[in-house]
Amino acid sequence: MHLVLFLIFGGLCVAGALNLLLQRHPINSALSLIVVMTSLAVLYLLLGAEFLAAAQVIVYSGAIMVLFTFVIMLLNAGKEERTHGSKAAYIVGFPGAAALLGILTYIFLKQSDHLGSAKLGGYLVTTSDLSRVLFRDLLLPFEVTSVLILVAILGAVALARREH
Amino acid sequence: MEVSIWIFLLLSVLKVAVVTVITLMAVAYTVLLERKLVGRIQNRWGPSRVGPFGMWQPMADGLKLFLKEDLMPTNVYKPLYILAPLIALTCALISISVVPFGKEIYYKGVDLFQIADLNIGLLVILGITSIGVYGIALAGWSSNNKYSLMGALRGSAQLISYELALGLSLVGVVMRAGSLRLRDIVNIQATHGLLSWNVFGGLQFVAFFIYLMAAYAETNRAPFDLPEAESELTAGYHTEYSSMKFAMFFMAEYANMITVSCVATLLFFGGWSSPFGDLLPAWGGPVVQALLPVFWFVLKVFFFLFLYIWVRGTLPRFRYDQLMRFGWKFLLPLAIANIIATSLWLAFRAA
Amino acid sequence: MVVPIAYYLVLSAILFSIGVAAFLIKRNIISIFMSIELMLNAVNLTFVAFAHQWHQVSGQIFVFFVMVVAAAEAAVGLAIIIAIFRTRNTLDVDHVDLMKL
Amino acid sequence: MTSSLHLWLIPLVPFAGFLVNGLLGRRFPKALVTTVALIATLIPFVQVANIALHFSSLTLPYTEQVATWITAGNFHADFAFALDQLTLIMLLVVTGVGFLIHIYSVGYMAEEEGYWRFFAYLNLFMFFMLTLVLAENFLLMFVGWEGVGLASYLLIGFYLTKDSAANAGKKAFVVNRIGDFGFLLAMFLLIAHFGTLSFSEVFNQVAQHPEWQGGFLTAIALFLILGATGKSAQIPLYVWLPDAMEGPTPVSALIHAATMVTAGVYMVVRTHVIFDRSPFALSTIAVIGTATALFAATIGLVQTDIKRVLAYSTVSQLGYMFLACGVAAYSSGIFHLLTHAFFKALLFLSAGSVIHALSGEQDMRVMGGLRKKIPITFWTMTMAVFAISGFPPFAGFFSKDEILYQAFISPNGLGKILWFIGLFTAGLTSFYMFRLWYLTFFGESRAQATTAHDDHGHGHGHGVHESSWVMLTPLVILAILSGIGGWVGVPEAMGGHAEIAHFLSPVTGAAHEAAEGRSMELLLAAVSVTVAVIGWFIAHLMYFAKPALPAQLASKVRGLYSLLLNKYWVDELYGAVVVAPLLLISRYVLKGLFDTGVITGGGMAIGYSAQGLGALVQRVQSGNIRSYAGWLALGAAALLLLTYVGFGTHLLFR
Repeated sequence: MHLVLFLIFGGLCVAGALNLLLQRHPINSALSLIVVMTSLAVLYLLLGAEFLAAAQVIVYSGAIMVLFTFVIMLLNAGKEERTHGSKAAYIVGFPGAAALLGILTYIFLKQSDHLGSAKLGGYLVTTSDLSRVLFRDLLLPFEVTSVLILVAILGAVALARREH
Repeated sequence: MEVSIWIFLLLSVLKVAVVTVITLMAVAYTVLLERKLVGRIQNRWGPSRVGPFGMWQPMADGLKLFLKEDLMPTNVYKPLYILAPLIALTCALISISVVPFGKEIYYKGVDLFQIADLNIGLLVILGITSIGVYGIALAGWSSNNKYSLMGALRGSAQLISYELALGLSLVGVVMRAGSLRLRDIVNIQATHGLLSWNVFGGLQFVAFFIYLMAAYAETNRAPFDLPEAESELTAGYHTEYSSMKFAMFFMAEYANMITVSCVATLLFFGGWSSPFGDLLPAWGGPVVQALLPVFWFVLKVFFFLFLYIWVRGTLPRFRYDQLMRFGWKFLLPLAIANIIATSLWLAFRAA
Repeated sequence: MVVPIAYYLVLSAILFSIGVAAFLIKRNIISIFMSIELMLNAVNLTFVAFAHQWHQVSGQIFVFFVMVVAAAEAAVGLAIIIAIFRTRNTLDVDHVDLMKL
Repeated sequence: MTSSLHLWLIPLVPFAGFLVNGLLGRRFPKALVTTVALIATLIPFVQVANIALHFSSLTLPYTEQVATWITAGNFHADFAFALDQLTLIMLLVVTGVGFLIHIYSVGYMAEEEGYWRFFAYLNLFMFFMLTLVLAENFLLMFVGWEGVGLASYLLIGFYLTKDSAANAGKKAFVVNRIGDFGFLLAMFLLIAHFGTLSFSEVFNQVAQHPEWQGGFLTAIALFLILGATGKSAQIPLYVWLPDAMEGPTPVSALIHAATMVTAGVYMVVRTHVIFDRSPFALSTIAVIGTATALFAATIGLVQTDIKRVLAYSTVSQLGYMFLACGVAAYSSGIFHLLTHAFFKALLFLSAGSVIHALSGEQDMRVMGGLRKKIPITFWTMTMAVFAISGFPPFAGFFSKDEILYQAFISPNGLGKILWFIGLFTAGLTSFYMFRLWYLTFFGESRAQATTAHDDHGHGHGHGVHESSWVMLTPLVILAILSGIGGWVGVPEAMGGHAEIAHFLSPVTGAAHEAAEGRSMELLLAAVSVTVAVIGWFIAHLMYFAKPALPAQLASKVRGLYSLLLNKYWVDELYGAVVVAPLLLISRYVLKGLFDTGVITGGGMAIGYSAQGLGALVQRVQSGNIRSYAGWLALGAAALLLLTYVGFGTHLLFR
């Protein structure tokens, strides 16, 4: 059951990511990204992080991706045109990405026997103990992030405002 | 009581089917109810021709919309044009799954009156409403029409800003219930009837009103229905839609209304608990006892729908900047104040 | 049935490398920005997987903070992209390679 | 009286004279400069004379510690002066002859413009020579050694305006420095082996270790010889002495006849303990001495400049002294040094008064017939010529004969050969001395009326006149000394009792008596006198009887004559062998190859490579975001690999 769900939503994730890669129009890649994020939310549920799944849906697909979609719609830049791109990106980049993938998968698979496994209800983090840690041990970082958000808002407003 | 997977699946499918049919029926008849009520408010009879007192009017509307020619304007961004209404309708319908209709009655280990019992039920509802924005945004953008784009942008902006107020207004209720699981929230309110409801006993009266206003804005209804206001932006984001896709948007809107009223009843009006608490004698068999809470729940939801239509008939429409200012400068601070008040009250009571 | 954590990690590795590849291939700034978001999500998945592996909440807390930062970054990033578009009215990365306008 | 003899006063007074004259001389009138210089030389002479009178009552060896100079670890050297028989004789010579030459130069240098400068340098020279002689350790001796070299450089180059004088001064200084280099190495070896430089300690250690033969002692001896040849102008390093004649004549008299050049001989005699232990070194000295004597004598035959002839005769006489030291007859070496100081100084001074008389003319071919015009100079010069040629009553005969005798009887195998060459050179010496004598004073005057092409332009061209009495009195005194000087060391064989040999025996060890006894000595003396007479007769024949003969002879042996005239082209040889390659190397190899090639080349290379590298790196900075992304990805992969390889191995996923 767990494996089936994992395979479905894992596949959905990878499909969405590839779609992001292959689509020419940014709106399509944005929507495929939303699919990736919601399937990730489900994966979080499988791993027992339910509040996080909800947060992922609300914050990522519900807010950030809306921002992206808005910007794409407003700027309406249309399809990507074929520009020369940079040789270095391909020569250096792809081997790098491939190496990255290769190394990580090699490590994870080699160590997989040490890694243990994930059962459906194996480790459930309720919102209460999540919030207990967040608001008692890590209160200061929490407040700092709120300041960060404030700064980000001001920055965004200042940047995006039309010069009058 | 370990339930085998197959039974669980079968029963779940059965439940989903039942709930969906009922919801769609409810949507249809809410449309009728609205047209009849608005008619009466405007001193005219509503639809009365089709069947006794216009009872078959929804069927007629559905049939009409279904058979209408599905116009597709030319350089419309086809894939999204088709996807948008689907997103809107699915989001509206999914949130019903989390709503508990009645008491926890297990039949072969499966809870009868709730499709999915999640201990973050409330968050799921919030998440799904935030996903709903895409339906409107994409509809407006893909129909390649300046008015629809403007309507979509305004609609989604309104949705996002009021989502904040909606979320914060619920915090008070959650604090009182101590859990996000909808059933716990209702059980907290069901102790002694009317008095323990959040609206009255839980002192969430202000929160209730903030929730109500935010909900109206979420569903683009009543005073906040600027995006699809006929007078300025023709039909807002779904101007280019016709027949079936238009019907989907229409149904999505009413489904959202129903969901919102269900949530309102659950959180503020004690869900399926009777106003008289357990004063009434428990007459009738187990079936009657099982169905009585459902009856109460439906009664309250009907009351909210009535309220919706009533407000739509009476209040004038907000201008866009008034709407935004009201949302951000009035509702949001009020919601935060409410949270602080409830937390102080709870702390005081706990001490 | 039981799913070894390694599968989750491999999945996140795949997502991450797709993110990097997208970062390299895509020419539209917004798409590149989205590939960054994808990479961040991949990392979040590893965090949650290890949190599950070691039965510790801190992994999830960290994901929470990553989300916050990602949100802030997205906001500011998009504002910058709008500013770029307004001044150079192109979103093609290869055309945006000079500090001077 | 063992009270302090204030030995330190002897060198210090001339130094004071130098300071006074040197610093204030410019503003002093000539008279004041003269008085200061003369007093500065008279006082040490009087003090030495006083010491000489009380010498018998002194406890020897008498050393006086003035101050410590260097204390480094267990090595220390200090300002210490020592006095023994050898030092006394040297002091007498230096101060005595020095004083006489000071008086002479008052007259000779009267018209020169650098008057005060000349006397300041002379006093400076006296200071350094006295320090050298009085020194109790090698280091202080080395100070004197260098100082004397410096003074000779200053005095040779006294006529600043003349290029030849300046070059001669430089040449003298450089060649001396080469010799000093050898002396320095010897000192290093001494420090290495004995750990100290003071004479008494070194000689005690050598005495205590009879088993030390040859080896490092020979090495030290050889280096000392190198130093001595540099200073006393022997075979390899004699080239500077003939050129040193550029300096004024009193300088040549004092430095290049009496005192400085003898420093080498004094050093060898002083350190004879080391030389006794290495027969090889002794034979080298003997060979070098004889070779130089013969070599210089042959060149002297054909020289036309009067001072050049005397210079070569000095070189050859020094060769004799070295021959004496070579055959371990140190006392006879010192005896010859003493007599040579008298008659060679006299020869130079009289040559000076001849030049003075001819207002600066030095070329003998232009002189002649001066016998009547400058009689006193003539008679003093005659006394000196007879002394140097070795005619019996005069000093030269006894000292030179003593050397030849010692050479003849010396156990060293080469003794007989050295004696024969010495004898032959004695003949040559008398020949070229009498040649000079005849050319200068006899025959008619060959001076063209006004071609006073003198080379140091102080001639006042109003006819030939006898020098003033200021110059003549030293000549007369020296003439007397040359006459009676020899009687100090008359050997037993001839009735005397060799006072000087016995006097020096504590320092130089007993002079070994020959087995053949007195008859052999008398026979050898007779042989040497006959050789001298033969020399005189040939010179008389060629330059008095038939003046045309020399020209014919010269034309017959054209090759030999030009060879001798050009001094065997030794200067040119040195130029080609040493100087030219050095210049070549420094100009082309060092400057050309190394300097421009390596240094500037290297600098430029670094500059260009930095630029090249910069250009390379700059290409990465293309401004294209995607290329940055590419590099980013590669970097991330590399980092990941690194961490895994670095730490991953022991990473445990529990």
